[in-house]
Amino acid sequence: ADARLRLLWWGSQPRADRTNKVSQLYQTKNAGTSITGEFLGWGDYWPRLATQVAGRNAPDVIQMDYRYIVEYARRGALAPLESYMPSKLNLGDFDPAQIEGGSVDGHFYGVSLGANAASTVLNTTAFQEAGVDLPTQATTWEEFGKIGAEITKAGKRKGFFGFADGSGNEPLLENYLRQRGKALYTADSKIAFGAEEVSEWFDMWSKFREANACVPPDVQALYKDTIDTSPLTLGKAAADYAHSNQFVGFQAISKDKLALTNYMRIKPDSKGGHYRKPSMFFSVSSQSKVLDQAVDYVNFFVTNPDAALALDVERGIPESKAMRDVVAAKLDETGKVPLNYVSGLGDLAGKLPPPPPSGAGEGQVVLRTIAEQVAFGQLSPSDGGKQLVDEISRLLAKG
Amino acid sequence: MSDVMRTTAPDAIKSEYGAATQGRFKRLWTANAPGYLFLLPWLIGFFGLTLGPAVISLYLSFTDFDMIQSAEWVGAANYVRIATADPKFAAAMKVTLTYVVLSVPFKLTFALLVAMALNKGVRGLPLYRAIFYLPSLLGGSVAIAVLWRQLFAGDGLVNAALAHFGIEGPSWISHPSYSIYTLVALSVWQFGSPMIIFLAGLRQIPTDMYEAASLDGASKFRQFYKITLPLLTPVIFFNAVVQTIDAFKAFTPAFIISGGTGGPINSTLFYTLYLYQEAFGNFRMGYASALAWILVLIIAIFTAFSFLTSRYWVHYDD
Amino acid sequence: MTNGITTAVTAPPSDITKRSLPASVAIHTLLILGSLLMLYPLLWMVSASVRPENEIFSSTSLIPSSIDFSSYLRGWTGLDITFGRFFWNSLVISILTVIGNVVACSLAAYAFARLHFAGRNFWFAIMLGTLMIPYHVTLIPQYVLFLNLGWVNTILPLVVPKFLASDAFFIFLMVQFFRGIPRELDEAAMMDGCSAWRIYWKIMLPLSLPVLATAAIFSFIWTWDDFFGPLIYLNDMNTYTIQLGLRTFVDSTSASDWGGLFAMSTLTLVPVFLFFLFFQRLLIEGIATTGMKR
Amino acid sequence: MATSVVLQKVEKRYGALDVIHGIDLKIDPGEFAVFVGPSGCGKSTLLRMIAGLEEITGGALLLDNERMNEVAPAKRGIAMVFQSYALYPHMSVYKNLAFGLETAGYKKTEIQPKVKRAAEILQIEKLLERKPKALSGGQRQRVAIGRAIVREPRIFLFDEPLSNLDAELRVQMRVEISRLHRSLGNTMIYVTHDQVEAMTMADKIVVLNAGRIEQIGAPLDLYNNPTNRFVAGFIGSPKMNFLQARVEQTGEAETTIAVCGNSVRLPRRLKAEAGQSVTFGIRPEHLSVLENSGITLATVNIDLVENLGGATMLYAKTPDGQQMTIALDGQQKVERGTNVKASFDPARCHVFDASGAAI
Amino acid sequence: MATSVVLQKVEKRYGALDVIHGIDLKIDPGEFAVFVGPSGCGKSTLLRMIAGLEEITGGALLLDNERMNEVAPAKRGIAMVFQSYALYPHMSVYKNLAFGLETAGYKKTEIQPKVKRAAEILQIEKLLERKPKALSGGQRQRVAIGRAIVREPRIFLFDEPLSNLDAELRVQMRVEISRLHRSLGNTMIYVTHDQVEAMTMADKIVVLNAGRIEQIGAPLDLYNNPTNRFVAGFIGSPKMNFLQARVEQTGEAETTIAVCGNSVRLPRRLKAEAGQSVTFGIRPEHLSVLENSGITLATVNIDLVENLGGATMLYAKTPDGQQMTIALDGQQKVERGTNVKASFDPARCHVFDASGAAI
Ligand SMILES: Nc1ncnc2c1ncn2[C@@H]1O[C@H](COP(=O)(O)OP(=O)(O)OP(=O)(O)O)[C@@H](O)[C@H]1O
Ligand SMILES: Nc1ncnc2c1ncn2[C@@H]1O[C@H](COP(=O)(O)OP(=O)(O)OP(=O)(O)O)[C@@H](O)[C@H]1O
Ligand SMILES: [Mg+2]
Ligand SMILES: [Mg+2]
Repeated sequence: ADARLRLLWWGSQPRADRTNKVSQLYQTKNAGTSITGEFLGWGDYWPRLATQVAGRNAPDVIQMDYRYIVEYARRGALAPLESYMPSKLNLGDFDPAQIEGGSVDGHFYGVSLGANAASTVLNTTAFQEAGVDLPTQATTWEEFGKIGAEITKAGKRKGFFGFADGSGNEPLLENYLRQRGKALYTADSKIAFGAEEVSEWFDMWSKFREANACVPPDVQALYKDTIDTSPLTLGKAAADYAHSNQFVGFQAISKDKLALTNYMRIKPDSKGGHYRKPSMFFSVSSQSKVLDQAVDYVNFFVTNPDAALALDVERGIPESKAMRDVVAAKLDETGKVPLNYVSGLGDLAGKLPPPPPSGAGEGQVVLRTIAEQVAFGQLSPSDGGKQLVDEISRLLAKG
Repeated sequence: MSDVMRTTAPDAIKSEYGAATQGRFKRLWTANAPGYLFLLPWLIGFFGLTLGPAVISLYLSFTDFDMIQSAEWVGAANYVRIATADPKFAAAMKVTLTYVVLSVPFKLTFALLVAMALNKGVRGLPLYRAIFYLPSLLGGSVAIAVLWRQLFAGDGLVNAALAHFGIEGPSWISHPSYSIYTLVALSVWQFGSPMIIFLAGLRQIPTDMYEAASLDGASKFRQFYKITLPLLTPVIFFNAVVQTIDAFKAFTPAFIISGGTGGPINSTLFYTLYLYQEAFGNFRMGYASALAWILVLIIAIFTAFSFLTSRYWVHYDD
Repeated sequence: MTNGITTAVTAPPSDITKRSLPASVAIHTLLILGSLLMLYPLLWMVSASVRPENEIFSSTSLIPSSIDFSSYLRGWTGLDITFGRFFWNSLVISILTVIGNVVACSLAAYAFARLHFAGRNFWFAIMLGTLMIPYHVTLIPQYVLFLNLGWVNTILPLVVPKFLASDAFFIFLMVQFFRGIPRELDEAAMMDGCSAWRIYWKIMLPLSLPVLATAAIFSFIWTWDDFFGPLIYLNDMNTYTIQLGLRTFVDSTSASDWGGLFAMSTLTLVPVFLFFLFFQRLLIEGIATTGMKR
Repeated sequence: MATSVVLQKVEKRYGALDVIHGIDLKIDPGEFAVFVGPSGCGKSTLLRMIAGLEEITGGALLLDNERMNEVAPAKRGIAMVFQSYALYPHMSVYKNLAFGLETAGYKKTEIQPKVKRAAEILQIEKLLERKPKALSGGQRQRVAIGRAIVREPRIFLFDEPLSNLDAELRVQMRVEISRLHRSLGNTMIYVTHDQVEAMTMADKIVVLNAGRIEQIGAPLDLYNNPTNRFVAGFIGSPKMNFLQARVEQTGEAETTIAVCGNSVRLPRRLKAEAGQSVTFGIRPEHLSVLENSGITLATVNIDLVENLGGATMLYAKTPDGQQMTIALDGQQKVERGTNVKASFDPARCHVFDASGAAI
Repeated sequence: MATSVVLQKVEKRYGALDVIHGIDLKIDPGEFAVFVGPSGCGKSTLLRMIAGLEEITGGALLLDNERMNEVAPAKRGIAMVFQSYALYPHMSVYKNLAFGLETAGYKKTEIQPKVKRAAEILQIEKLLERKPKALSGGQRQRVAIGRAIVREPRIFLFDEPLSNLDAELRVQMRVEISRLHRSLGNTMIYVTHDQVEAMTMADKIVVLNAGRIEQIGAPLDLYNNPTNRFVAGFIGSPKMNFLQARVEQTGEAETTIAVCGNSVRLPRRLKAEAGQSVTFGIRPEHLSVLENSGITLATVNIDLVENLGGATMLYAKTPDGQQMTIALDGQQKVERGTNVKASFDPARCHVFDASGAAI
C-alpha cells in the first residue's frame, strides 16, 4: 500500500547517511512507501519533537532516549508495540534484558537500536607522556585517585590533570551505587539509595580534588554533557566518562590516541556496576496513521542484514545477535574499540536497572548542581548527600 | 503609558461634535479610519496570529499541561507554587535581575560611546563600523560558545593577559561566582544593535545645534552632554526599554554558554532558561506559562515605569 | 527628538581636515585596537575552519599548526543537500522578512506616531506588550495554528507574520524616529493636498531612511541568524535555512563535523557582512539638514 | 469663483494659555487681506487655524459659508507659505515645487511648465536641482513661496513670505504676488511686518494685538483714521509720536489743547471736555522743521540724527522731556544738540483719550 | 579692547560651485560693519566662515592679526545670531539664553541678572519658561538675538536678526543693538536686507554681489556716491531708476546727455565721450512732479500709484517705454493713466558707463 513514513532522529550527517541508506533499501523492497527522514542535533531535537507531538504532528518513527522514553510513553505519545511481536516485529534474537529496557509499565515502546555501556575514556598518549600505566579492569577508585595525582604531578602539559571530576555524573554515581548493591531508583519509582552512600561518594571526590587527582571544579564546570566540552577534549584531563558509542566522536576531535575502559571498582572484588544499556530506541508514534508500516520499517531496521551493514555500530552495537555478527566482521580499528569494550565487561556487568521514573531527568540536574556545590565548597560532602536524597525524594513524590 | 503619544493635535481629526451637517458615524469614520487603516496589517497579525496563542498560554498557566495530554485546570496552583515553593524561581530571578542591572547600562554606554566615535569623520569609517558590528553578526551561533570559552576559561586569553600583571585568574566562565559576569561581558560585547540605532539617532540631530553650541564656547564634551544626550533621549529611551526587555527575556547566551544547564550551580540560570527547562525538559508547559506571565508582568511594570518617567527626561519635539 | 530632520550626514569635511596628526593617530589606534577585539571571533573561526579537526578544541592559539581548506568542500557538500540550497532558502526568507518588516512596521509606526484615532494609546501599549511575552510559551499554540493553516514545513510561518508587523521591536523603533521628523513637514504636505498615505510614502519614509536601513539590517541579520523558528517550522531538509544546516553538522552526543561547521559558519558571515556594508551606507548618507527655521 | 473666509468667535488656547480671544472676521471672496500686529500676537496661529493645522479651540471657521472646523487640511483647498519655510529636505527644489501638483494628479508635462514659470518669477531657475540645505535663507524662502504659487488653490495663506529677501527682490515679489492675485482672483491672506507690503498689497488690513482685532480697514483708512492709539502707533513707520496733552477749550469746529507747553488750536471738534488729559499723536513725516509750514508744536532739542540717504530722522526731546521723532526728506544737515522748531499740519494730527480711543 | 577682522583673498567653494571669490576686507576694531547684498550672494557664508562654522576653502582669516583658519569656533570668542535661529529645542528660553554663560563658567547668581536683562530688552520676560516650539517666529528670533547678546564676545555676528520682527520692535531692537555696540565697543558684523538698518547702524557697509565685494564705504557715501550701477541700484529703496542715455556733448563743467528723448544738461564733467551709450541713474526720491523743481526729465505716463500713507509711489513709463519710479511725499492724488512731468535735481543724478562703473 502507498504510505508515507516520517522519521525523526538526532545525530549528525554520518548517522543520517546510514539511516537514509536503510530507508532506501526499505523503499526498494516496498515500492509505494516513501520515507522522509529528518534529523537534528541532540539539543535541537527535543524541542522540535515536543512541539510536533504537542501539535499532533508527530513523526511516525521517533528515535527515543532511555531518559525520555518514560516521559513520552506514560503520556501516551508512543504506541505500545507488544501486539506486533513476534510476527511483525521479530526481536527473537534480542537480549531479553534489552526488550525490558524498552518497556514502560508493562508495555513495550522502544526497540533498542544498539547496546552501549558507560565507560571511562582514556588518553593513552597522555598516560604515556606522564609515564603512568593505564588503569585496568581491576583498578579501584583509590588506585585511580593515585594514578590521577601522578599524572597531574608529572605536569607534562599545562593545566593538565589526571581525570575529570565525575562527582556529578549520574551514570558514574549509579555504577558506584550498584557496586554497593544499591541503585538510583527502584522499579516502583522510589529512591534506591541513602544519604550516606552519596556523602561518601562526594567525600571521595573531595579527596581526589584535594589530591589534584581530578580537575578543579571550575574546569569541570566547563563540561556541558557534550563531547566537545569534555575536559578530555579540551586537554585538561587524561580521562573522562562517556558512553561507549561516543568513543568515535571523542577520537575524531582528539589528537591523541584514546582508549576505553570500565568505571573503577569500589573494591577489588565488587562487581555488577555496569550494564548493557540500550543506546537509543526507535519508537512509533501513537498518532501515526500508518502504524503497521512504521512497525514494519522498524523491524526491517533492526533485523535486515543489509540494513545492519549500512548502520554499522554507529548507534551502538546491534542488539540482534545475527546482526552483531554481520557487523563485527567489517569494523575498523576505532569502531572495534567500543565493541570489544562492551563485550569484554565480564563480571563488571550486571542486570539492567528498571527504567528511570519520570522526574529522573530533573534528578540528574539536581545531582549535578549539588555536586558542583560540594566541589566549589558551598556544601560539605555529607550535607550534599543529605540534600541530594531530600531533593530527589521530593521530585519523585511530585511525579 | 497613557501619554506616550501626547501630541499637539494638528488637524481636524480630533473634532468636536458641534452643529455639523455630517452624521456622527461619518465623523467617527473620518476621524479614525486613516489610523486604523495604517494599523490594519498589525491588527490582522495581532488578532490572527498573536492574540490567540497569547491567550492560550495565559489559559495554560492555570493548568497542568504536559504538552501531550490535554491540559488540566488547576486554578492558581502554578502561581501559588511559584510564589511559595520554588527556590529555583528565586534563583533564576536573581540571576536575571543581576544580568539586567549590569548588562543594560554597560551595553548602552558602550554602544553610545562607540557610536559617537564612529560618527566622526574618520577615514575608513564604514569598515570600522562593520567590524564593530561583527560580534553581533554572530548572534547566538555555536561558535560563540566555543569562543567565549577561549576567552574566559582558565587558560583563556583573559587570564593570559592577567598573567602579565601577575594575576592568576580562575576559569571565569565556569565559576559560579563569576560566570554571570562573562555573560554580561558577552552581552556588552554584542553591542552592535544599540550602536546602530544610536548612529541613526545621531544622524537626526541637526548640525546647527552643534554650530550654535560651539559658538557658545561649548567643548566637545559639553556638546555631548548638553546637546547630543538630550536630543538623543528618544533613542536612548528606546534602547533602554528594548534592551531591558531583551535582557529580561535573555535566553540564547545562557543557553549556548551553559549548554542549557544554567550552571554551574544555577549561576547562569536565566529566567527564560528555567522556563524553557520546565517546558521542554520537564514537560511542565502549564507551569512554564505561569512563569512566563509573571515575567511579562514584571517587564510590563518596569516598562510602564519607564514610560511614566520618560516625560521628565525624554525630549520629543513633535 | 530634535525638530530638525537632519539626518545630516556627511560629517562636515572639516572634521577630517581639522584634526591634527597626533589626534588622528590616537583615534585610529583606538579604533584598530577595538577592531581587533571585535575581529577576534572572526579570526578564530576562520582559523578553526582551516585547522585539523583534532586541534580545534584543545588549542587556544589563533594560528593553526597546518592549514587545510578541505573543511570548506566537505562542509559545502557534506550534507545531503548542499549548502547552496540553504543559502538560497535563508536568502529568500531573509529578504522577504526585510520587505515585510520595513513595510508593515513602518505603516503601524506611522499610525502610532502621527495619526489620531480612538484607542491609539491602548493599542500602543498592547503592541509593546507583545514584545514582552517569551516566545517559548506561545510556540506551541502558534505551531498548532500554523499546522491547521497547513503552513508547517513551508516558509509561510516565518514570513507571513512579518508582513503583519508581528515584530513590535521595529514598530517601536520607527515610532521613536518618526517622532523626530518635524511635524511642519507633515503640515506642509497636508497643505500640498497630501493624504495620510501620501505623507507616509513621500515624506515619512524618505526622511527616515536611516531608521529604515537600520530595520532592514536588523531584519536581515536576525532572520539570517535565527534558528528556532526554522527549527520548529521547517522539517524537510530541502527547506532548511543556513542556521539549521549549520546545526546539523553537530550532534553533541556523537561524531560531529566541527571543521565543516566552522567553515560554513565563516561562509555564512559573508552575505550578512555584505548586506551590512551595503545598507549601512543608507544609515550614513541619509538626508541633509533641513530647510527650516528653528 | 473665489472663496469667502469667515471667522466666528474663533478662539485658541494652548493648555491654559489663551492666544486668540474670540475673533470675528469676514474676508470677501477674492479679497487680499493682510494681517499685521506685533510679534507674538497670533497671526501665524490664525493662519494655521484657517489652514486646519491647528485645532480651533472655540468658534467656527466658514469657507464659502461651509463649516470647516472638522475638515482635514488637505481637503480645504488652501496653499500656504510657512513662516519657517518647512521645505522638504529630501527633495530638490524642483521636486519641492512640483510636489503639490503631483499630489493633485497633474501630468509630468503639465507640471514642468508651471514649475518653470514659478522658478522664473522667483529667480531660482538655477537652483532647481539643489536640495534645500544648499540654499541661502532667502533662496529657501523663495522656494517656500514657489511651492504655494504653483498651485491654484481656493485660498492663499502667506506667513511673512518676503522677510528674508533683499529690497529689490522684495519689490519684485510683491509685484508678482499682486499680479497673481489679480490674475487668479483668489482670496489671499498675508501676514507681514513690512509697512510697505501691507499698505500696497492689501485690500483690507487686519490689525491684531494680543489675540484680538484692533481695527479692520483699507490701508489708507488705517493710516489716516486709526480708531485707537495702538493702530495709530502700529501703522506707519517710524512710529507716530505720542505726546501727553490736555484739552483746554472745546468748540464746535475748533479745539485748543495744551501740548509741550504750547496751546495748539486744532481745527476740529473733539469728543472731549476741557481739562481732560489726552494723547496727542502726530506722525514723524507730518512734522516739519521748516518755517511757516504749519502750526508750531514746540522747539525741540535734537538727540540723534539718522541719515538714511533719502530721508533723515531726527530724534528729539520736547521742552517737557518727551521723545519726538521727526522724519525729513533728503539728507539734512542737522547737528546733535541743536534746537529746532517743529511744526505740524493740524489736519494730520490725532488725539486719543485715556483709553486709547481716537476722539 | 576690540578685535580687528581681516579677510585675505577668502574663497569658498561647495564642491564645484564657487560661492565666494577671493574677498579682501578689513574691519577695524570696534567697527560696526554691515553686509548687504542680494539674496544668495554669500553673506551668511562669509559670516559662517568668520565664525569657523564653514571651512575656508582659500585665503586667510585674521582676527587681531592672528590667523584663525584652523581655530575651532569655540575658541574664536564669537557670538552669532543664526539666520535659522538654531535654538536648542530641548531647553527653555531661559536655558537657551543661559547656555553660553554656563559654558563660560559663570555662576548661577551672575547668570540670572544677565539673562533677565537680555529678556527685558527683547521683551521676552514672560516666555522664559517656554520651549522654543511654543514660540512665535518673532519670539524665536528674539531668543536667538538674546543668546548672542548675553555674552561679551570679541566679535558679534548678526545674520538678519530682525527680519521677523514688527516695525516698532525692530526700531527698538536696532537701538538696543547700537547701544550694546557703544557700551561694549566690540566689533560687530551685521547682515541685513533692511535699508534703514544698514544706513543707520553701520560704520561701514560692505556691498556684496555674487561672492564679490562691490563697494565698501560709509552709508551716506554709498548712497551718494555709488561706484557702480550695482551699488547704486542696491542701496536705497525704492531702487534707483536706470534710463538708457547717450552722451551728446562733453565739457569741462557740463555734459549734455540725451535721455528719454530730451537733451539734459548735467552741471559736471563725465569721463565719457560724445556719442557713447551710458546709463542715467536717478533715485525715485530725487524725482519730482512739481513744476519748477529742477530739470525736466520727461513727461511720463502713470502706470500704477501706490499710496503708502507717508509717501506715494508712482510707477510710470517714459515716452520711449522705459520704467520709472517716482517717490512722492505724503498722499498724492495722482490718477493712473495721466501724464505728469518728471523733473529732477541734476546734482543728484548718476551716470554709468556700459560696464556699470560710475563716470
Ligand atoms: N551647501 C551648499 N552647497 C552648495 N551651495 C551652497 C551651499 N550653501 C549655500 N550655497 C550657495 O551659496 C550661495 C551663498 O549662500 P549664502 O547663504 O551665503 O547667501 P546669503 O547671502 O546669506 O543669502 P540670503 O540673503 O538669502 O540669506 C547661495 O547661492 C547658495 O545657494
Ligand atoms: N505651542 C504653543 N504653546 C503655547 N504658546 C504658544 C504655542 N505656539 C504659539 N504660542 C504663543 O502664541 C502666541 C501667538 O503665536 P503666533 O505664532 O501666532 O504669533 P505671530 O503673530 O505669528 O508672531 P510672529 O510675528 O512673531 O511670528 C505667541 O505669544 C506664542 O508664544
Ligand atoms: Mg508668526
Ligand atoms: Mg543668509
